[in-house]
Order: sequence, then C-alpha cells, then structure tokens
Amino acid sequence: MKRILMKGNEAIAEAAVRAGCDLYFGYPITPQTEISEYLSSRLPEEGKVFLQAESEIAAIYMVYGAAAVGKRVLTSSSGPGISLKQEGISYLVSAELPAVIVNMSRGGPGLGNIQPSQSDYFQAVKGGGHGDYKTIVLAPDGMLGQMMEPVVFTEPQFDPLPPKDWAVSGKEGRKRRFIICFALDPQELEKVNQALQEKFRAMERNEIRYEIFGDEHPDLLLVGYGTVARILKSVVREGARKGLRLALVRPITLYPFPSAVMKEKAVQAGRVIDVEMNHGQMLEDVRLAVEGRVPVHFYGRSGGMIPTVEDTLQKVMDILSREGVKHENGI
Amino acid sequence: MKRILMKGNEAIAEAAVRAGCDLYFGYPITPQTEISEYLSSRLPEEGKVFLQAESEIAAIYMVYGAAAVGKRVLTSSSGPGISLKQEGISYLVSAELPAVIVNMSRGGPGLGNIQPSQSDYFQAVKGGGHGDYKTIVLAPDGMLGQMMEPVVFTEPQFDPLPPKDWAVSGKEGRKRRFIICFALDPQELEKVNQALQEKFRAMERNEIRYEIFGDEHPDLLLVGYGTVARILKSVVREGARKGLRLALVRPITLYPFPSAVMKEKAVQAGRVIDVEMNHGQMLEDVRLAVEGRVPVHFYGRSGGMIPTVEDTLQKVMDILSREGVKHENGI
Amino acid sequence: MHVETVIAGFGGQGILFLGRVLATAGMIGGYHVSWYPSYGPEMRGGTANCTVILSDQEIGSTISDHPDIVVVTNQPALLRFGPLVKEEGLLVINSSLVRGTGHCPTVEVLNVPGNEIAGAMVGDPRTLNMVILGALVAHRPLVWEEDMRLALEEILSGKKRELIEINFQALDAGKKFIRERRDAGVSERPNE
Amino acid sequence: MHVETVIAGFGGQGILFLGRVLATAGMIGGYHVSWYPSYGPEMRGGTANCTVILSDQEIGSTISDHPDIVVVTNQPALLRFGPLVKEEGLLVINSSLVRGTGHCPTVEVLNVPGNEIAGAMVGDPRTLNMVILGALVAHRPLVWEEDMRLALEEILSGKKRELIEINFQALDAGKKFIRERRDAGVSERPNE
Amino acid sequence: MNRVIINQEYCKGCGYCIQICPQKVLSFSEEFNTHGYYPANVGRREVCIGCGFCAQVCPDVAISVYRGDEL
Amino acid sequence: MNRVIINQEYCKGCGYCIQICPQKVLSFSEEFNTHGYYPANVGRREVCIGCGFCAQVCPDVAISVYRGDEL
Amino acid sequence: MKTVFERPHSLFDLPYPYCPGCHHGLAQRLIAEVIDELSISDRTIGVGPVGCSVYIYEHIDVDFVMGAHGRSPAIATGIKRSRPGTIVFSYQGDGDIAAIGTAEIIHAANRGENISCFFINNAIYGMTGGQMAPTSLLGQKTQTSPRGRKVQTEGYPFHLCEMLAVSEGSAYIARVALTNPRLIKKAKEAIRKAFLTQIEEQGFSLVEILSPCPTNWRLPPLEAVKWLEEHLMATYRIGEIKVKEGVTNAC
Amino acid sequence: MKTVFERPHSLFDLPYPYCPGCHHGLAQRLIAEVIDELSISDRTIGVGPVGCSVYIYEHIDVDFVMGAHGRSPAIATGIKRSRPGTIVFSYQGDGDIAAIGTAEIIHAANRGENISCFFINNAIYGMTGGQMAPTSLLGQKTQTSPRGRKVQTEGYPFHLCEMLAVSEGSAYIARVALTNPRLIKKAKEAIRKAFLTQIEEQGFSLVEILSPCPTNWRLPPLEAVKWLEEHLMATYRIGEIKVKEGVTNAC
Ligand SMILES: Cc1ncc(C[n+]2csc(CCOP(=O)(O)OP(=O)(O)O)c2C)c(N)n1
Ligand SMILES: Cc1ncc(C[n+]2csc(CCOP(=O)(O)OP(=O)(O)O)c2C)c(N)n1
Ligand code: SF4
Ligand code: SF4
Ligand code: SF4
Ligand code: SF4
Ligand code: SF4
Ligand code: SF4
Ligand SMILES: [Mg+2]
Ligand SMILES: [Mg+2]
Repeated sequence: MKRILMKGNEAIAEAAVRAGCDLYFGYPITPQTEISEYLSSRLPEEGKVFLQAESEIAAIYMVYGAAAVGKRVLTSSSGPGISLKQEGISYLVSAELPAVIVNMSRGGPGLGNIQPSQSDYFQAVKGGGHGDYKTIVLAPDGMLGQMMEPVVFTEPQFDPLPPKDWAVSGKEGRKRRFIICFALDPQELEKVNQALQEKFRAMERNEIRYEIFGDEHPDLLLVGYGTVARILKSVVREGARKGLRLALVRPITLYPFPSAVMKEKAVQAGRVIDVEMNHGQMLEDVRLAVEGRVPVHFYGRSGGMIPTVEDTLQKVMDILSREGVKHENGI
Repeated sequence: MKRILMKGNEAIAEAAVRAGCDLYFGYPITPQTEISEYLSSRLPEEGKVFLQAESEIAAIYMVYGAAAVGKRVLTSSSGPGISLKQEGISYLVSAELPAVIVNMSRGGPGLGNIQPSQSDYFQAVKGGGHGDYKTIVLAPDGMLGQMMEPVVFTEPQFDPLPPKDWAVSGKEGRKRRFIICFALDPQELEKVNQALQEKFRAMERNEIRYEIFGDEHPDLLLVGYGTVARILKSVVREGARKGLRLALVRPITLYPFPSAVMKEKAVQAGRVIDVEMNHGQMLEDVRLAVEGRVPVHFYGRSGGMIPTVEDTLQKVMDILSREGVKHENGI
Repeated sequence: MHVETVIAGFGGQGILFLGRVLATAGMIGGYHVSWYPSYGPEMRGGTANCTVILSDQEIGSTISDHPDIVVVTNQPALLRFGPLVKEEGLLVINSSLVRGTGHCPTVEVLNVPGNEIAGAMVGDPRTLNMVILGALVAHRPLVWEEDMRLALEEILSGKKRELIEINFQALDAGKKFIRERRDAGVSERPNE
Repeated sequence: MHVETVIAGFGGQGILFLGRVLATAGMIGGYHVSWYPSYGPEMRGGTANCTVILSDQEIGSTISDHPDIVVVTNQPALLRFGPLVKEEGLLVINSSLVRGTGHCPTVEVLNVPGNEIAGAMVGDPRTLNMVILGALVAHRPLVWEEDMRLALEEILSGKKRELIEINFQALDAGKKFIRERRDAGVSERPNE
Repeated sequence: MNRVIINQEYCKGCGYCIQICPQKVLSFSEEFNTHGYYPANVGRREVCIGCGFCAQVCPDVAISVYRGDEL
Repeated sequence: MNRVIINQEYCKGCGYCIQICPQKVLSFSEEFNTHGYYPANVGRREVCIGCGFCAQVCPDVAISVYRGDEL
Repeated sequence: MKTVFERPHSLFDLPYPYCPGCHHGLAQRLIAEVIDELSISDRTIGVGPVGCSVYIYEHIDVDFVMGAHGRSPAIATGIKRSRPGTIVFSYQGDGDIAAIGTAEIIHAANRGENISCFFINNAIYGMTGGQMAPTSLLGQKTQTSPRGRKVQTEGYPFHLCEMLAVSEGSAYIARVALTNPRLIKKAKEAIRKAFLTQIEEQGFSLVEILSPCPTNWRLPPLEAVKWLEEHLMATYRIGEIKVKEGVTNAC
Repeated sequence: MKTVFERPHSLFDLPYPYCPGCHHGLAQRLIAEVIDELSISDRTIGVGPVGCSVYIYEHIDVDFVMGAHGRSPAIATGIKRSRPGTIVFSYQGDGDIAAIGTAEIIHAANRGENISCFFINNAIYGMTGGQMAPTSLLGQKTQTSPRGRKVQTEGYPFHLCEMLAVSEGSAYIARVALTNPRLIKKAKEAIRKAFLTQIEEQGFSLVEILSPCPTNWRLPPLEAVKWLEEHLMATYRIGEIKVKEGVTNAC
C-alpha cells in the first residue's frame, strides 16, 4: 500500500473522512489547525459538511446537534479550546450522544504555548466537566500534529452498526423522540447515572488497549504513552544494547486504563518508571494500578520540552543502580 | 455571640463580605443564586462592587481582571457554569492570580438537576482545565446552599499580607508591570511550570486540613467530606451506640489531600469505607493514600440522592461482619 | 430530644415560612436546628416542602426518611408525605383542604381546620401556616411559645414588622383551637 | 543507517520544503523517516527550522539534541544550531549569507554559496533550498538522486507541477558545484 | 347555544379569560382545584357569543369554544 | 537640510515609505539586514522635503524625520 | 357545531407546569398551531433551552433536542446542516438568548442559518427565581438589582432584534406580544412567517415574544399583563423589524 | 532642528515581531502617541488579546494584563470596576473580538462600560495562519474557505461596529484605516476620541482599524494595501459610526 508523507493533523483528518465522518465543526487553534484546513477542502469534496464555528463552545454544541440526528461528527481543538468544551462534553455524555473529539494537546496552563505536551491527561481521563462521567480516551502513538511521517491508509472495515433508534430526524412515520440531558428528580437522575456507570464498566471490560514492548523478563518497567512511548522504545532498545532488561507498557486507551497488565508487568519487573510530558498525571493511574506493590518512579518534562532518550536512559540507569539491579555488563 | 438562622448561600456571601471581598462577578444558576442575590444588595452597601456578568465565562474573566489589580474577588456557580469557567481557572493559575470560586455543586452530568451532589470532585481536585495545575479546594462541613442552620460570625483576623508588588494599577511612580499567562519558549514554560509545582508542593506542606472524629481505636475508618461527613458523624455515633468502633476522617481540604493521616488511620483500623455523593471520585485519592495496605470499600449515591444514616450503617455492619470483626454486643 | 418534622403543602401556603419559624424558635430555645427545603425549578404549582430538625445533639443528616412529625396542608402533600411518618409519629392535617388521613395506621392524627380558623378567627386566610404551627406546638410542645414570638420578631424585622401582630394572632388561634378541643375532651387517637 | 539532520534559516528560504523533499526521498528509498518542524506563532521573521530523521529502524524521538548534520542558510541559524552538531558531524553552510563557521572545532564544514548559485546558475533566487539540498546529497549520499526527483514530483503535484523543472535544475546546480569543487581538489576539512 | 368548556384542572385562575370576555360570561369558581387554584367558571353561558377570545388568551390552553345552535 | 534616518535592523522592506515619498528619496537597499530583509535606504536625501510621510506610514516605526537647515 | 377553539393537534393534552398567567404556554400553543397548519410536524425538530421553557419538549409533539443554556442556535445549526430537509426551531428565554447565548444567536443569524428562533422575553430570569436579565428595564427591581436596574452599573435594556437586523444574514425579525386576541393573531402570523422563511430557505428568522413573568415580577397575572403593556412594550416596540426581500408575504 | 517624526515616548525602542507590511505595529504606535499626548501613561492599563497582537505588552510602556482569546472586554471590565480612575483599553483582532469574544464585546458595550477597545480587522486569523474570520469578505480564499467565502455556507462579513452602534451603551464608534498619512491622521483622531470618551466618562468606545495581513492574504505588502483599499474598505466603510451626544469634539 502506498506510503504518503503526511502531517499528523492531516492524517487524522483524512482518516476521519475515510471512517465516514459526515460533519466537522471546529475553531482554529495551533497546533491542530491543519485538521480544519484539510477538512475544509476535503469534506465538501465528499459532499460532507465543514463549518468553522464562532468559538469552541459553538463547535461542541454543533457537534451535539449533529450527533443528536445520528451523524458521525468530529471536532478538534487544543488546550484552552478543549477547556471551553468541557460543559459540552459533559452534556454529550449525559445525553449519550456519540462524537469524536481530538485534543492535539499543547503546553499549559493558561495560554501556555503551542508545543506538544501531555498535561491535559487529568482533564481527558478524569473528566474536566461536571458530573460523574467518563469518555473513551485514545492516545495514539507518536509525535502527532505538526510532524510528518509516512502514512498508510487501510480500507476501514466496519461491523454493521445497530439501528440508531434514538436519533431525532423529524418524527415522520414513528412516535416522536427526544434527546435530553437532565432528570430533575433525584431518584431519576441517580438511575440515569447508574446506567451510565454500567456503560463505563462495559467500556472497562471491552475497550482496554495497550502495547507491550521489550524484554520478557524486565528489571524495570517503563510506562508512557504517545510521544513519550516512542522515545521509551528507543530507550528500551538503547538499554538492551547496554545490557539493560527493560520493558514498556504503552497504554493506548488512557480510559479505560490497562491497570491489570500494568500491575502484572510491574510486579514482575519489581519497579516502574512512568515518563510523561507533564508533572505527573498518569502517574496516579499507574500508582492506582500498582497498588503500592512496587516502587513507582517518575520522570516528567513540560511546557513543550520533550524527554530525550539520553536523559531518560540516565534516569533508568540511576534507578537500577540505586536499587542495586545488576545488568549483564555489570555496573 | 449571636446565632442567626441563615441559608448556607447567604452565610457564604456574608462571610465573604466580612473577609473583605471587594468585588463579586457571577451568573445565576441554582442552587447558588442566593449568593449573588445577597451580595447584590450587601456589597454596594459597603461601597463594594457587585456585577452580574453576561455569562460564567465573562464572570471568570472579570474576576481575572479584578485579581490582576490586586483586589479580593469572588465568583460562584454550579455544575455547568463551573465547567464553563475551566479555561479561566487554568488562566488564573497560570497568571498566578488569587481568586475565590464557590461551586455549590449539583447533580450532573449535563444539565442534570439542582440537587446537592459531590460529582465535581475530579474537576475541582484534579483540574478540569488544561495544563498541570492545582487549586486549593476546600470542602466545608455540611449541607450547604439551600439549607438553614444557626450561624455565628466571628470577626476575621488577618495576618498582614505581603505587598502586592505584582498587581497592575497604572505605572505611576514605578516601572510598569504586566500579568502574563504564557511563555512561548518551551524552556521558559517548563521553568514557569516548575515554579508552579514548587507552589503546589508548598501548599501540600502548609495547607492540609482535616478533622478526625470518633473512636480512638476504630475497627473501620469512615471517610467522607461535606454533607456526607455530617451523615457519617451520625453513623459513628449511632454505631457507637450499637457497640461499633468507628472513626471518621473528614478531609477539609480536598487538595491538598490529607493522605498521610488517612493512611495512618486506615492502617490502624484495618479497613476503610469511603462514602460520597457520586460514583467514586475521592475514592481514587483514598486508594492512593492507603496504597493497597488495607481494603477500601465504597458507598455512593448520586443525582441528588443523599446517603441515609440507616443505609450507611447497614453497609458498615455488612463490611464488619463480612470481614469478621466482632463488636462489643457481638453480631 | 431529637425531632424531625416535614411540612408540606402548596407553594403559596407559607410552608417554608412555617418551617423557618419553627427552626428559629428551636434555635432561640437552645437546640441544634436545621431547615432544609425541597428546592426544584422555580415554577409555581405542585407541592412545596421542608424538613426541620430540632435536636439536643449535633445534627448529621438534615433530611428525614421517617419524620417524627408530618404536617400536610393539602391533599397531594398527604398522599406523598403521610406514609413516611414514623410508627407512632404525629400527622398534622389541615383538615380544611384535606379529606381523609391517608393510610397511616399507627400514627397519631391531629386535624386542624386551618383555612377556616385563619379566615374566620384571624381574618386573613394567608395566616393558615401560623394557625397550624400554633396548633402543632400547643399539642406537642416542641418549642416554647415565647421563642416562637421571638422568632417571628427576628424573621419579620425591617419592612415586614407590621406583619408580626397578625402572625401572633394566628399562632394564638391555633393554640386556642387545641385548648378548646382538649377542654371539650376530644383526644387524638391513632387513625383507626 | 540513522541520520538526524536539522535544517535552519529564514522563514522565507524554503527550509521546511527542503526538509520535506529530503524526508520524502528517504521514504521513497525505503527508510523510516520523520520530519518535525519547529512551529511557533505564525509571525514571519526569525528563524525557521525542521528536523529530518532517516533511519533503518523505527524512529523514537523525532527531535534531535545532537544532529549528525546541520544545514544553516543564514547567520542566526548558524549561531543557534551550529554548536549542536555532533562531534565529527557535518555542518552545511549557505556561505552566500553566512560569515564564519561558528565554534564547532571537530566538525566537517561544507560551504555552499547557495544564493549565488541559485541566482546565477538557476536564475531563480528562490531555489536556494534545492541548491543546498543538491549539494548536501552530492557530498553525503543520504538518499538516491532519483528518489529526490520522485519526491519533488510527489510533493509538487497538481497546480504546482510547473515548479518541478526549476527545482530539478537547482538540485543539479548544487550537485554540479560539489562535483566541480571535488574535481578541483578542494576537500572539506574540520574547521581549524 | 354556544359552548365554552373550561378544564378545571388545567386552569390556574389567572383571570385573563374573565377579563377579556366581552359578555362577562366567566367568573372565578368558589372552589379550588387539586392544585389549589380557583379556576374560572362558565357562569352566564347563555350570553356567550362564541367569540373565542377567552380561549385565545388562556395561557394554559384550558378552554375550548364551540359555536352552534344545535345544543 | 532635512534628515531622514532609517533603522536598518527594524526595517522589513515593506516598501510603504518608498511608495509614499513624494520626492522619491527612498529606495531599497541592495544588502539584506540580519533578519534577511532588504531595508529601505535614504538615497536622494538632498531632495527630501521633510514631510514625514515615510515615517507616518512605516509600520515598523523604523524611520525618524527631522527638518532644519542647520545640517 | 362549529369549533371556535380547540387545543392544537401537536400540543399534547397535558397541563403546563408554568405559573398562573405565564405566557410560555400560550407561545408554545401558537407554535403548535402553526406547525399543524403548515403540516410540518413530521419533519420538525425543536431545540429546547434551559429556562422555564425547558419543559417545551414535553408539550409539543415533534422530535426534540434539549441542550445547554444559551447554545440552542449552535445545536440547531448542527441539526440543520446534518439534515437540511428538516424544519428546525429553537425556543429560548431572554437570559438564554441575550446573555449567555449572545455569540451563538448573533453568529447563527450572521451565517444566515436557515432556522427559526422563538425568543421569550420576560425581562427576567424566570427559572432561577427572578434575577436581572439583559432585557430588564431601567429601574426594574429584581433579585440581583434590588435597587432597580441602573444605567451606571448594569447598562441598558438589550435590543436583540435590532442588533440582529443589522446582520445581512437575518431574513425575518419580528417582535410580538400576546396580551390580547388581536396581538395574539399578529404574533401567530409572525411565527408563521418565521417558519415560512425557513421553509422557503430565505435564511435566519426570529420572533421575540414579550411575555409576563408574574411570579418574578411579583405581580398578579392581570397586573403583570398591564405592566407588560405599559412598560415592556414601551421599551421594546412590537412589529416587524426586518423583512428581507424575498421573504413571503403570504400568511 | 525640528523633529518631524520620532518614536513616541511610550513605545519601547524594540523591533516589532510582525510580518513586513503588517499594520499591527502602526496601530500600536498611534495608541502610544495618543497615550503620550494625553499624558495618561501613568494611569493606563492595557488588556492584551490572543492573536498576533499578543506582543503588544512588550511594546507599549504601560501596565498590561494579558488574558484569554476573546475575553479582553470582560477582563477590562474587571479592572475598570476595580479601579475606576484608571484608563483601560483592550486591543483585539477580528477573530478575538468578532468570533469567540462576541458576547463579551457586545455586553461590555451594552453596559456602557467605560473602556476603549481597539479592534484590528484584518479579515483573517493572522496568528494561527490564515483561517477565515467573521470579517472575511465574500469570495475571500483562506485556509478554511479554500474555495472562497460563500454566503450559503459561511454567511456574511460581520459588521461589528454597526451592531454595537445599536446599543445605547456605546458612546463612540469609528472605523479607520492606515493606508496613507491622511487616513493615519484621522485614525489617530479617532483613537484620541476613544480615549477622551473614556476620560470624560461618556461610556464605551471602540475604534475598528482595517489592517492588512500580507502573509495570510498571500500578497506582498504594497499589493495587500491596495486590496485593503479596494475590497476591505468597500465592505467596511470607514468613518465615525456613532458619536453619542456629550462625546467631546475636541481633538
Ligand atoms: C451554563 C448555565 N448557566 C446557568 C444556568 C442556570 N439557568 C437555568 S435557566 C437560566 C435562565 C433563565 O432565564 P431565561 O432564559 O430568561 O428563561 P425564563 O426562565 O425566564 O423563561 C439560568 C441562568 C444553567 N442551567 N446553565
Ligand atoms: C480559546 C482559544 N481558542 C483559539 C485560540 C487560538 N488562536 C490564537 S490567536 C487566534 C485568532 C487570531 O486572529 P485575530 O484575532 O483576528 O488576530 P490576528 O492574529 O489576525 O491579529 C486564535 C484562534 C486560542 N489561543 N484560544
Ligand atoms: S367565547 Fe367569547 S363570549 Fe363566550 S365566554 Fe369566551 S370570551 Fe366570553
Ligand atoms: S385564562 Fe385559562 S388559566 Fe386563566 S383563568 Fe381563564 S381558564 Fe383559567
Ligand atoms: S520626509 Fe517626505 S520627502 Fe523626506 S523621505 Fe520622507 S516621505 Fe520623502
Ligand atoms: S515603511 Fe518602514 S519597514 Fe517599510 S520599507 Fe520603509 S522603513 Fe522599511
Ligand atoms: S417563573 Fe416566570 S417564566 Fe417561569 S413559569 Fe413562572 S411566570 Fe413563567
Ligand atoms: S500574520 Fe498577518 S496579522 Fe500576523 S503579524 Fe503577520 S501580517 Fe500581521
Ligand atoms: Mg426570561
Ligand atoms: Mg485577524
């Protein structure tokens, strides 16, 4: 299949088109604007809808409207823009409307900067909006957004979807339907919430994804996602060259989090280092997974700084030597 | 000192006035509108400023402006409105501007309802906005907002504050100042972030508050805050009457979280039940504190449902008998 | 002492005010007290209700699953809250507007024709709430009479001062009703 | 093979394009490749730069602390990126605009008077970037010449087709410069 | 005769219909309904001209009006 | 003589001043500055009338203009 | 026997939850009548706001989407762009549309979004218990303007219609009141025109409906209506504010 | 020797980070000049936006508060209400003020907030690389309207000034351009009037400054200015749009 050199933003946009995206609503913000730009010419080509909204809030509620009629709909933003969408995200979950939101995350807090970062983990995974809710959070491999890499598009295979017997469309030929996002009676709302919790439990059963890489009998487990995972793979390889036994667990879904495998691997390795491009957010989920069974170390960079292979490897060796683990070449 | 029967919302508003609140900006939302209403007549009486903003977003940025000139400024909201403020909260932290935000929390997600709830814990404690940041989160005792109880106002005692040598005011007689919320260079932004982390560490050293209540040698540790803590006190008392040895740790600050005391008490008791008016949010911090040393049970209600003393006590007894703990009267 | 009271009726009947007077009187009398309204969207119609707890201990939960006393001033309130009264609790009914006593077998029932008393004896139908409160406290002395008066003075300070007197009269009218009935030998019994 | 190249210069010099052609050629040649721009706010002026990695292994980090090759097309770029080149790495300098070689003792330096070649030989000063690339690849065969041509055809498809030819010419001019110099016996040496 | 029907359970006693009726057909009931409102009542139905004004202004859509001699 | 001073490092060669000058005093430099721009140059300074138009339109505030015979 | 007035077909036979004298119910009845008369109930989608009108979805028999406070025009845009064949309307209060939702309504109008908006202006926040709205009158006492709205601190009553009329995207803008049968008839015509503007794809339409909130104005219903006629209608002139060329005159 | 032109005192002697030919720098210079001439630099507080103008705080020598995209009018309100004695101005791009910040600017104007806003309309999102703005012209090709802005999908060029003029709270509204010395002089007068309106506590003032974005219009500076004069000025008429009674005429 043909490899094309493409920016991550464009690859995401093209993938959305191929996956049947019907509408896109968004508001410009670096470093994800190419998603809009690409779709502004690509979607109309396919007879689909591109609309630049007046704000991120308008965009998320346009998404809400399109989702309510059962369309496949996408929005994207970054940092401040994603914060502005938090109310809307809470509403989407409450109304049980499906939608895809891309956060090409950047340095925060505040206006911060436009360099890559992972400091929106809590917001995405714990739920930055109000109420008890969760959304499936995917963390794709790599330095997305502005970077180009060869990309291969496979034809997407869809399982047939269940009929959207909840979508509104005008009641023609059926009883009318409505989409709501509230239940004024506490007993009612608790039931709604319990049903949501059921759904989240089902996600936790069915949607966990991760990748394991490296030594089968590691002395240290590395944990990282996205861009960091790429670097950690180099660290594992580089480490192996130096005789270090390292393995990586890369969560692909941040929620639901691959806690079980994380714990298993961590216990096997005896120690963990979690590396993030923030000051320690996934760290909490790693610690929750590991339940105090082994020490969890942390190395974080932020503000757009990216951990280097060199520095990370140094941290790794420090930990191993501090904890008295000998590697093949002896330290 | 005179006891006055007052709604929680009004008591908060009056307390703010007595603590020197200079300005209030807010947007109506149940169940906290009485804060606005009270201050709309009370603040002008004191020569201070009340302004109803056109939205929660406008309100939080009016707060930002007032804080930038060094004023004591307050806003309040609930559920959806607090979600809309997330961008602004991230900006306030980034610009290191002090402000007080009241979330009289209600049932979510979505429009939810207007009954009391604790389902915004993650949002408040982990940071619902973008970027690595924390804010001090206080969880006052009790069924706030709509409820009336006798209130006593003490004269607030202030330590003298350091000069606000960062506030803008017009540069008269000094070099000009500015408040910024960004650092385009990654190295710069990382430094900014590290300085913020230092501040958070200082909060963790200095600001932790909690209350311990109940048996000195408990067989089960109860954990709960706010409204739930009130109920748990009744459970502890009621339990004692039945010969159960129960204790409560009530976090007063949710961030910084009283992890150390929680762990100590939990290990002493051998088991924990965390009770919340949500589906398990503080639960993560309790589990992080306890580090897998003892089992952590959970009982949660949501959507405005409030755990009753009766039901909670039943859960408590179930746990004790399941785990084979005998109480004085024997079970 | 620990008494949980739920008061329920139409929005316009002064239900929340009744609760507030009771709670304030309790506070003045030295009790721990709490007052908790059911608050919904502000639309009128439907029932209003609140829970008042008077206790000599710190109050935990401020809602009540099984109140010691339920006061109902209209029919829908009886249907909804009547069944919740504790066994051997007290059910106060505004018998002007409520027919029957619901299905509450082991409960003491106090029927007070509130609207009639307020209209005929006090001369202002809006004082129904104080008539009922007067009757309740005359029947079951939860708070001191004097403290209710102090409570009214505290709550109705400022521009509303002029309303104090008529509220006093209504409290008295309620009390009088109970006294007279007692003198006449009518005793309340669990609903047969 | 694993070569990390940083290319830096003015915003308008076609720096990002240079990197893209190199990366695309590498991809066509079967390498793992990545292209990573420094992206700031869109204001012009100041320097632009990108990192291209060609590797026969999966690429981990796509930024480079110590690149094997640094290409600089203006003075500020030399000051900022020159010092980062790996020991014994290669520093390619657009000598039309850059004076000196910075402080990079153990580095091989390739001076290419890009603007002059682009202006005089190609006849279009905007082709500076391809001149430099042609020279670089002639000196250090990172990718096949043929693959660079394919890359240009792929990138400049559609409306920009007409630009392909002149870019070919510029690549050739760069190559020719190196060949001629080599034939003339000039060899690059570490900066003394 | 014309016919005006007021749903006593929908009516909230706002009085709009009573005020608008050109014939003074309507008046407040003495009895309140289950929601506690004193609903409007078709008192002097014989003078009703079937103009429908009462129904038009009723915010609670509590009134139906029919014109005709059959009844 | 009037004096026009152009800060060559501030100038970005937009050409506004060159176009507006009623006297055609200004022209582009042949040399670029450290930012890579070809800045404006005060070529025919002797014909400058000191109107200040060039400075007024310069978006980069790169020009100062002084009028006087002393120089 | 001839029916002079009966509940419209598209209005469920349910009691309204509104306060005595509130015009929310009346406005909703008119919308239902127009939906009936234009026979569009099968392809209409309503978008509900937050405010007392939140209950509209329980009363009008069409598909409904309930969203967030102020964002109905964005939601309606999402729906209409997804299914251009549907008739999409929003129903919003003054707090909803003229405060928190200002940007959404203005940009929907400016895009010429082919939707219809019904805006219930009762000069107050009804649902939350009577706070000042952008449309509150000068001097009006509310829960958050206890001394009356003052220009110096709270600014001026907000004229949304006049502002939207500036935008080229708006096709039909009218302000109506429902205080007597004659005005009710006019209001219904305006609602009808708004829907027709949409059906004929002329662009954005909006009808502002002046409405009493007896509860929060603290006036008995009949007095509230009088206050509306005397004060609200003096600040907010009723009538057609903009009828873009091409908008049908047929009623 | 007489100084015909020198950098104003309140403008730091620093190179601007803007693209060649961009008028952001020119607009900021005029603001600095007016601040100098009115001798208000000691009591002025600027509020910066997000957009290319984010750098303004590095260039004008007054106290500055940098906030979030679109929210400057709210921030300015917070400042002004806290310290009514200060002179508060915001400086905002068209994306900032006319898209995401629509509600904030409209309500600041409607409150008659005593602040001055300077609105750089370059009909595009400059900083993020050339996406369509609400003020982009019909037919204008941008990164997100690659086939040119179309009424059917993207609606009409947005006339913020005309909309704000509807509100009773706005006291002084003008639109200017900076393409020649005569217009620059007029623009400076408008900026001066805006500040004076504030100093004399007449209410809200705003000056829209039409500005080229050569980079994202993809035109060399001189052609960009021509395009501005021919097209932008045709859609957006320059001149004083509203001068409320009481606003000073002194310049
Ligand atoms: C984001 C958000 N902010 C505030 C609220 C609270 N709220 C509910 S309805 C309402 C306004 C009601 O006023 P209006 O729109 O005028 O409608 P009315 O009730 O008067 O018909 C408000 C502020 C909310 N639900 N969501
Ligand atoms: C909440 C939020 N959304 C989006 C952005 C990204 N952003 C930065 S500047 C800008 C707009 C720039 O356009 P404009 O306001 O017209 O200013 P210009 O650069 O053209 O002067 C945008 C969308 C942001 N920083 N914050
Ligand atoms: S139909 Fe006309 S006359 Fe008859 S009751 Fe109604 S308003 Fe009166
Ligand atoms: S108008 Fe309707 S609600 Fe009002 S009194 Fe008449 S019937 Fe009742
Ligand atoms: S001052 Fe006038 S004449 Fe002199 S160079 Fe400038 S524009 Fe030309
Ligand atoms: S106007 Fe200014 S920036 Fe432009 S060419 Fe002249 S001096 Fe240079
Ligand atoms: S509060 Fe006002 S708007 Fe809401 S239902 Fe009652 S009268 Fe109508
Ligand atoms: S991108 Fe446009 S607005 Fe921004 S500095 Fe460059 S020319 Fe000016
Ligand atoms: Mg309203
Ligand atoms: Mg712009």
